[in-house]
Amino acid sequence: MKTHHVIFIAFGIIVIVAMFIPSSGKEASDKTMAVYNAIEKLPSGSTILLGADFEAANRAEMVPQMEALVRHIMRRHLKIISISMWDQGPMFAERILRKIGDEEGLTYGIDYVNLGYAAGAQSMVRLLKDDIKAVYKTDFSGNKTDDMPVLKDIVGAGDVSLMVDLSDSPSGPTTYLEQIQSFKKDFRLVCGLTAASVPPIMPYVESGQIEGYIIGLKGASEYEGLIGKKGLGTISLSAQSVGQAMILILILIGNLAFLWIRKIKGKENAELGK
Amino acid sequence: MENWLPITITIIIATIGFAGVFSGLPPLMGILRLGMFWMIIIGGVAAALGAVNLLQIHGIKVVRRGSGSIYSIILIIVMLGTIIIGISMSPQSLLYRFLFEFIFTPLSTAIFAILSFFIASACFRAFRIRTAEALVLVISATLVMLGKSTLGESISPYIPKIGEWVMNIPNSAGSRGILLGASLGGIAVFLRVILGIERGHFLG
Amino acid sequence: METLGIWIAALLTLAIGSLLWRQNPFYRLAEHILVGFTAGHLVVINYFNVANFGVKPMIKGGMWINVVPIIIGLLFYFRFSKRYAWLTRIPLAYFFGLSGAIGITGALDASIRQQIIATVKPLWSQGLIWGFIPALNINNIIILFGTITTLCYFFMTRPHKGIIGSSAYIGRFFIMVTLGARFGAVVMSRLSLLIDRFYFLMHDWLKIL
Amino acid sequence: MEGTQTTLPIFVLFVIIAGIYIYNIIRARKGLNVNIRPIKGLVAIDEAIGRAVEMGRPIHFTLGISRFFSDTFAAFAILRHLASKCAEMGTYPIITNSVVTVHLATEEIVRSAYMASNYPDRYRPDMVRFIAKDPFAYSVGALDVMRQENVASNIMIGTFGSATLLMAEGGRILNTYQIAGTDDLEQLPFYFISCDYTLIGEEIYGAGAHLSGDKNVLGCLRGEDWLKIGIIALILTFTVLGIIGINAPLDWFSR
Repeated sequence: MKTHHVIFIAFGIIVIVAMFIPSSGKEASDKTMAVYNAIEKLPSGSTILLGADFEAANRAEMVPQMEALVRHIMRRHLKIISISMWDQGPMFAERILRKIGDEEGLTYGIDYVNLGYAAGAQSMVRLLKDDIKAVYKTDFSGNKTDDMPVLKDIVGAGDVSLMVDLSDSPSGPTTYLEQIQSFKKDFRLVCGLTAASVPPIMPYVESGQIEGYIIGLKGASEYEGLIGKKGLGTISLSAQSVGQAMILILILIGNLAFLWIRKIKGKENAELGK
Repeated sequence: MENWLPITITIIIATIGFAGVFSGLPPLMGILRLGMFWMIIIGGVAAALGAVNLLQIHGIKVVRRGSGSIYSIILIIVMLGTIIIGISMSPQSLLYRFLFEFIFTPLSTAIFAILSFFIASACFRAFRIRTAEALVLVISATLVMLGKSTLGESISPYIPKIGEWVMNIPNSAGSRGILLGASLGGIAVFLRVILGIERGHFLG
Repeated sequence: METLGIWIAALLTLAIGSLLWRQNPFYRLAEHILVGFTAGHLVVINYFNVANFGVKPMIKGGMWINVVPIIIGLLFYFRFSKRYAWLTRIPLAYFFGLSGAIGITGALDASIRQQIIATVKPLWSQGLIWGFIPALNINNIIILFGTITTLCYFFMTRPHKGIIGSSAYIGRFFIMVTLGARFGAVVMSRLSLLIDRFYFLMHDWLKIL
Repeated sequence: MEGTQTTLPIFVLFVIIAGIYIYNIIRARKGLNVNIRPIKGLVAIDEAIGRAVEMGRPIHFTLGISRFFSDTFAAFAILRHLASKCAEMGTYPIITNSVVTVHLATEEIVRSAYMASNYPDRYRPDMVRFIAKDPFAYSVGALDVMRQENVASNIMIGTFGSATLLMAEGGRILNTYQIAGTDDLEQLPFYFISCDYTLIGEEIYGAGAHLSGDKNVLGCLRGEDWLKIGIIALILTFTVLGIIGINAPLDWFSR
């Protein structure tokens, strides 16, 4: 048993215990409200492009966000076209869209569609901008897209009223901005992002290219509060807080211990971490 | 042939691409759109490269019967099993969804989840605030974390606002500098490729 | 079925978690399953793309031109041959040429021009303090100042002396704020995954939460 | 096709950027001397070798999961420098790899560095080892090697993707003197908190080009500096013009 094992065990136990502390959502931040309002204010009958650009590894943050967003969009009876730049996202999109679509009484192919994944990243999105059917000959389940009612009014991805991109890396929103918004200035984008990918995309938010974002589980909990449906986002809040506090305390203790050791053992040994 | 052909192809395609985008001439755009569609097919066909590569590496391990060849056998079985089930029954089938949901997803989430333990350990053992820069890093990280947790809200209602501000203003400024630098660097790499002077991008 | 799945998922989660103690056979088993499935899944999803987007229109709709990208893509597989390995350069050349042109023309606007425009903002707010001092817009000034000094830090061929030196020094602090924000954000992300796994183990599996 | 083509300012921007790069590459190839500013991380690499020599223990070097690209070539230049120093000073470098093609290239680099030194007999084939392809498997395997060989210093040029922290923290637990560098800014904070020295972003290109003297990269770095100055000048000009109330140039640029 070494020092790091002690830290691992202590950290694990504290986070587990913290999960039993009941938590409730607080008011939503400006950026979350921006996402909510963007969807809320769309005229009925509008179509939303939903990007499922995440991998299974990040399902913890992305799935609660996706569930909350899709529920909000479907309650408003807006149409959804779901696409994905990576291969694992459509599996989640398929499950969540079908589940919430059934609950809200919507029909696949008329109110929403999951087009799935296509390779090519940047070039795929650029082609998608002008012509969705040029990329997706079929949807994720293999149905032909030619006569799908949901795609009737929309020719290119640039024509949708709003894009909601759920991405676990900055490259998701960046690609849509570079490949669609660069050529169509009225293309509106809001995002649901893992916490880790928020800082790198902030320049685009500050410049107004991205209207709003939902950050990680915290953002999911805020959104769950807005639409009144509790999920993992809200449940996790206290454990999240305690875990973060624990990290900060560890930095503090580590540094105090370092100073203390340096004081009694002299500088050389402390530098080597002994 | 080995050297001039790839470079020529790159130059021709890049020229069509730039000319099409900058001029917007319909015939060029038509070619470009076909080219972009081909990328989807090429990417799709190339997707099995990783699998073939794994098959090669682990196949050799199995043949040599070195230590750990049992894991290689398992890897190959899982990989081929996934491919056979997925292609014969489709990814929407119950069995495939079961594998995806109860084997693949927990594994890939778990492997990232244990990183939090390593972060905790690194913070304790390695994160020495020796310089003013490290102090700035810690303060910024603290504010961002507290700003996005209920803990920060309960300490003071101003903490979420300060956290938001750090994220929105100084972080945006620094990130924008980095972004501009990186975009320029990316263009430089590409220019070296089409000028035929970037070594090695054809070797990977 | 659901119960079986939860048990399998829980045991696999614990197998990965055992790395925290040390490298062990359970961890290696779980890891190899993960690597195998990831590669397999990519093949499965792309198989249907190639079949539905490329092959079916070719056979049923007579789009025989789709044969070209399929052949170009297949050239990649010559990397496993010593003699014809150079043929992989053809699809790579195609890839670099097209994604370069597409990527750069997109990035020029969203990641360069728009960023320059967004940095140029009024440095004064509307109105005056006490009627005569112009109110500075601190946020816009920080954005302007931070972007410029960060760019200065990345000067490679100019020594950090004089005005570039002081700018670069300040720029390094902006980079540190950025790195701090990224560090904090990654901690949040990883913690979320950990909480998700704990929640799964305690709620779905052990049913104690 | 409406909305497909770009506007004139974008085209002008492209021509200027490409022109400056090409001009500087040509100048550098024609023998213009491009000086890279001093980079502290390079000095630290020499310190790391010194530390390994003093302690009589090996030194570990890795390129992460990077495939052949710009950062890989910068890392190669640093590796060549490291291998020849190790050959001269009689310490034992261990290089672990996760990409087969990179593995073959590093083997060649280390071998040729030893052959070119005064002590070609010090070269041993097991200095360069292939571990695994997957980043997590690679990191765990490389840490095992580092533990068994009891390395004194650990130099990581390149990214490990999400496994970066696993690797960097693992090295820390083994009490190695760590230097890292990457242009993957997502992973940089982890290097920063767990390593003694960190090369930030483009510094690795600078360091690599400085050591290898690659004219093309040097020319590009010079061009990049010009462009950065240009961007700064553009921002300042627009700001000043905005203050005195002239908005026409910015309006044209935003078209």
